[in-house]
Amino acid sequence: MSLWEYANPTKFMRLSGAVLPWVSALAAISIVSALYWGFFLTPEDFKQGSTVKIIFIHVPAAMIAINAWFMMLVTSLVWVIRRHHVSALAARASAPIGFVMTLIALITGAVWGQPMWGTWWAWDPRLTSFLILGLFYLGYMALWEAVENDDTAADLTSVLCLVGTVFAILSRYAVNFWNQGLHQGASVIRVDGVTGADTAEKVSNVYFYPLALSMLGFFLLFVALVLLRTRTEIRLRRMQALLARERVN
Amino acid sequence: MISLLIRDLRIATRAGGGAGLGLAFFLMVVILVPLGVGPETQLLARIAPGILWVGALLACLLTLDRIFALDFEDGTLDALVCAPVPLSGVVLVKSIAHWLVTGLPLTLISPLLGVLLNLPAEGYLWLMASLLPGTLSLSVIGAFGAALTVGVRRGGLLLSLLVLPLYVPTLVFGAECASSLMNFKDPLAPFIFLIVITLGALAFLPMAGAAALRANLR
Amino acid sequence: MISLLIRDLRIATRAGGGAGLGLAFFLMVVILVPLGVGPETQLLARIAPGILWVGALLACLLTLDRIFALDFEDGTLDALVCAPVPLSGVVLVKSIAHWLVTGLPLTLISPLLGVLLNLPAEGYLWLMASLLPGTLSLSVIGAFGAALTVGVRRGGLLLSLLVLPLYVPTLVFGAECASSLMNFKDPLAPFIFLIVITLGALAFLPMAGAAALRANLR
Amino acid sequence: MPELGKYAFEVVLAYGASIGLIAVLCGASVWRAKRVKTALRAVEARRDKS
Amino acid sequence: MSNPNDTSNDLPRGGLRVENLTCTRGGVPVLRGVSFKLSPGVAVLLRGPNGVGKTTLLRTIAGLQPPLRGSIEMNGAIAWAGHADAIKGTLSVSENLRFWASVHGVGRRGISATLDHAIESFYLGDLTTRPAQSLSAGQKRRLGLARLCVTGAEIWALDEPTVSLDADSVTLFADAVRAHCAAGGSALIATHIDPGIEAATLDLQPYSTRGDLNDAPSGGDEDDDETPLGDDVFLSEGSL
Amino acid sequence: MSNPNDTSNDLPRGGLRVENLTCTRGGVPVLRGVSFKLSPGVAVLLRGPNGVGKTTLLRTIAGLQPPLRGSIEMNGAIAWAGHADAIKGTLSVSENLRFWASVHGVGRRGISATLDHAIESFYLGDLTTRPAQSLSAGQKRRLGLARLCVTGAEIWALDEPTVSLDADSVTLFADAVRAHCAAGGSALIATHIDPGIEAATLDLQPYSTRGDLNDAPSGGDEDDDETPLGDDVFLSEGSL
Ligand code: HEM
Ligand SMILES: Nc1ncnc2c1ncn2[C@@H]1O[C@H](COP(=O)(O)OP(=O)(O)OP(=O)(O)O)[C@@H](O)[C@H]1O
Ligand SMILES: Nc1ncnc2c1ncn2[C@@H]1O[C@H](COP(=O)(O)OP(=O)(O)OP(=O)(O)O)[C@@H](O)[C@H]1O
Ligand SMILES: [Mg+2]
Ligand SMILES: [Mg+2]
Repeated sequence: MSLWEYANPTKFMRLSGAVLPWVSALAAISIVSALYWGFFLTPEDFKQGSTVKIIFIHVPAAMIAINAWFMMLVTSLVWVIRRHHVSALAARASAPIGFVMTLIALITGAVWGQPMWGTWWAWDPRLTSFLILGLFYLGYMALWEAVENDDTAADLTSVLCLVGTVFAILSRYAVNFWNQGLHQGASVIRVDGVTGADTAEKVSNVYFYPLALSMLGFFLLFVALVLLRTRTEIRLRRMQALLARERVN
Repeated sequence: MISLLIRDLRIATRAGGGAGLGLAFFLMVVILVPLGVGPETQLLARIAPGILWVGALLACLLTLDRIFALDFEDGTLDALVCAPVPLSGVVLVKSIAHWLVTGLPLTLISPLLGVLLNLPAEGYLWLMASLLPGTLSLSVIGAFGAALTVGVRRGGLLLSLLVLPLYVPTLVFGAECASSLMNFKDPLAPFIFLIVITLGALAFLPMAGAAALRANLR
Repeated sequence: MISLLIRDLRIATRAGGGAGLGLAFFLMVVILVPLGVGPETQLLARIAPGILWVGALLACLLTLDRIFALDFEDGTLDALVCAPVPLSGVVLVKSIAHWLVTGLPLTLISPLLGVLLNLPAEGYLWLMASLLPGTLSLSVIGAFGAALTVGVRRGGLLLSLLVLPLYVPTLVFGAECASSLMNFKDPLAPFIFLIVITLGALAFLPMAGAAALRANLR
Repeated sequence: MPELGKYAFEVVLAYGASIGLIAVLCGASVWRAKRVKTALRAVEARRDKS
Repeated sequence: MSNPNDTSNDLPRGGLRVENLTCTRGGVPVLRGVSFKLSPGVAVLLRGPNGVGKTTLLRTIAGLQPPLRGSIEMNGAIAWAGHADAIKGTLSVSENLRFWASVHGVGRRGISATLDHAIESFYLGDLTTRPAQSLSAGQKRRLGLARLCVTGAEIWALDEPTVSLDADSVTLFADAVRAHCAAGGSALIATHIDPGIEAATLDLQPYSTRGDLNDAPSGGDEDDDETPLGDDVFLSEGSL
Repeated sequence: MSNPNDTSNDLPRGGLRVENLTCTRGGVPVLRGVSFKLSPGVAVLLRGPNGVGKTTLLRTIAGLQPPLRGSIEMNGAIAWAGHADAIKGTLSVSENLRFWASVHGVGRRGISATLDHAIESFYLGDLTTRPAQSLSAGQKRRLGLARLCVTGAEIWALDEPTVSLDADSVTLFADAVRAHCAAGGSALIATHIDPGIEAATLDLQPYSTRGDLNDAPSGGDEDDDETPLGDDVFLSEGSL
């Protein structure tokens, strides 16, 4: 049995229905425990004070925000090449999640930047390219909403996703180029120091384990949400198809 | 193909066709910014290349929806799809027509508007040099966006939303190139990137645009 | 009249209706300017109120052609002229609907975008205070311009040309008001002018717009 | 509540906003899933009857 | 309001009198000295070859453009339906009708009865919740005609109403016009085909000096002693 | 290019064969299992009540949308004329025609003869220099039909071509179709009225499983063993 059979909505619904409760439960457990650990049980950093605790949300959210786009890219390609509806719907389902994660990364970053850099926002290359990623998500979702025929919308958003990926990489590069040589003192203060070499191994591990758990939790949450939302999209399409047939007969 | 180009240019230059309106908009952004920001010469000179590039980008953006929407509404696009011409060629020709009507005149007039913003003399050459290929890539990228939104009624603003992030690399390299001499940097590197982006866009985006058009005509 | 307002809001919030797109455009102008001008915090803070006002103005401008053009194309305007409702009331209601969909959300989100441009803390209050009546007058003036250009196919850019000069007083007083605290000036005087302009526009422009619509329907 | 020092506001704000956003996302997803599910049930029941 | 001349006390309610009308299109006079009268309960078919000026005449009568010369008097409200249907694609069929009903002053209570009647007349029952953009050409046109029923106007000015309609729908349309006339309304209908209504015919001749209404008196010759208006100012005899 | 299946060697030039076609509109199948054949020199009228799917069928055949199931084979180029005329208002009548001729590959030398023929066929001689936006509804439609003559396509797919045309113009249109068929072309015409052409009729039934062409064999039942496409994927039995 080939992998593609899961592109059949019925099969997908059966499998995802079985998996979903477990994934959700695991996601809930790991996120709650990771954030509890991170918020209550980690010490303050000697340089950054308690703000270092933001890392347990900021980094996983940023990671998921990027990976959600990557998943959209893959599922869009599957739709373009093999025209499996579930694939297109999964892409549609993951966009809002990616967008919210981008938003979270931006907000936590901004809140973190206020004490660290003395400003809510700086035009640092990494922040800027994230902002642009957020715009890509917005445009992608707006296009899905605006086109009424679902197959057409799937085609268009897939093309947009492919072209958009190229341009997102280009703009990441461009933005790096653009802010080069400014050497804002602020952007030098990275927390790499915390997990990196110039602090003691011991301290690093204190932050590393809850961070890893949190990343796992966010990843599971992403999977659970994608499954749930894809199931909803499939049901919606089925309902539209049934209603249409009702009208016909 | 040539006849399509000629027709597009002819329509654009007829009454209500929109040639020159991009130009006028460009002019007005450049006038509005001093009104909003205040009249200090120093400040204006600093931001001049950036504002000129943003103005050019917006002027281009505003005229994009004309590329396909009119042809879609009156059935011309349907007929062109049935005609024995490659659709990606149609997209390419139409984006070039858009550039000839919008980007090119805008580039030619930019030194004049630089004066309004107190752009120092050494900035003019690279401003124009960056706008020339830059606006072409804006037109090509924009035509792709216009093809994506052609089925959406009055999709002008959705179009802006889709196209603006795609414009970021062009804008960054273009503005960087235009302002580099003023900042004592080398304008060549961003210029080369600009050329590469333009050529890449010319090579691949018409195909993507044709695919989008086909999907939209269903 | 109320039913017209409800219908307009409903259409705007349906798929492809364009609510929120003005907002998105505003956001993007604010992002583009630093990309063009460069990332220096100091410089950006200086020009922030001006850029925010220009961005609000452009976002408003871009959505103007939706006010009447769609209704003109599908014959709704013809039918409304024949209906027993005063045409100037129609113009007024439609401009208010435009403001509710564009200007109001834009005002509410402006502090957030102020953060992006490193606007100093003391600027926020008067920025919002000036945008609130300011965007309303932009909508009303814009509706008049849209009525003038409704017969022209894809007149979006011609519309911009006509309306921009009319926007100048609003922009000048609005930006003045928003930036006055930063420049240690009194924000009250320009604010009062802004209010006067808004009230005047509300009182007289709907009538002028109705006359323009009638002429265009010939 | 742990001792958060002078950055208490920032840390709590970051956690609060993020958890709030995630809650909204999950809530909206679940709510929409429920609604669509019941709606589909109704349509399927109608089909099965006829 | 849109028809400055609609307070004429010698006309019965639903009546329309056009006298010696000259209409222009794009500055060019296309019809000269058209005169006819429309009584309540009467439908008149406007006929004539392509380009003779039917659309122009109807728009003038509906008050959408001013006449170059001549007078239009009517007693009652006029409803106009042109090639465009005044329908919003993103609203559903019933939302569209409800909007037009409330614009034409149908109150809260009367509205559902009015809508039901219109929907029934044009057999739109199955489509009420569909967004209008998903209708076929003929279905959309039926919706556009149903709009007329909710306006409550006495005089209907219709430009090629049967375009895209199949035979059954044309019958529905004819029934609606008949019901409208029976209720004391009147209708002026430009068409190229026979909609199957018992109606007088107003034949417009190309560039005619007057229309010939085959069973109504068409009075008045073109009189040139009025002040010239519009582009006629530039058409005086002799050389300049 | 737009019709992937147009290389079938058993069809004569100008022939069209549609087999077991299922078309969708807005994701909804509106026609099932339509089969018919069009030979060179033959015109077929497509009939059926409003909303049955005539427009959808023609767009599918013209290659503007993919069929859900079934095959379309043709030998020759196809020209499509829908409700919109593909005419630019700011260009003059002859500029419009010249553009379409050159897009369809009519060379420098052939072009003026082609244009003259089209202009004459639809009696546009007086209007050649007029901008198309100043034409009346019927005149514009004549121009839209004249466009067909300059494409040189063998197969015409026309959606309600006689809308807005007066009786004389309908005759012009019928003559043009007859000339096209006499020259070995074929035509498929959706219409609600009788255009006066000697033609077979393809009657589409509402939601029929197949169309009945009254004088051509219509073969093939719906076969469900193909891969489901479109929204059919979501129509499995049971509940999700
Ligand atoms: C709005 C502001 C910010 C945004 C949009 C942002 C965005 C990002 C992104 C995209 C990543 C990469 C994640 C990955 O590659 O997996 C990241 C990582 C990280 N950010 Fe931020 N960030 C912001 C502000 C900050 C601030 C103010 C700090 C601390 C002073 C910070 C500290 C970190 C750390 C420690 C990492 C992970 C380690 C690394 O990849 O180097 N961020 N952020
Ligand atoms: N802008 C213009 N300039 C000059 N002539 C014009 C202009 N617009 C329209 N005309 C002409 O005015 C005449 C009347 O047009 P009108 O649309 O009223 O005709 P109609 O009787 O409705 O025809 P149809 O049956 O084709 O709809 C036509 O001959 C048309 O060519
Ligand atoms: N987006 C959509 N969703 C659902 N149904 C649709 C959609 N668009 C069209 N339809 C339906 O598809 C059917 C076929 O429409 P089509 O335009 O092909 O009909 P037609 O035979 O051309 O009718 P007419 O004679 O009125 O032009 C109609 O019943 C229409 O209501
Ligand atoms: Mg007409
Ligand atoms: Mg049709």
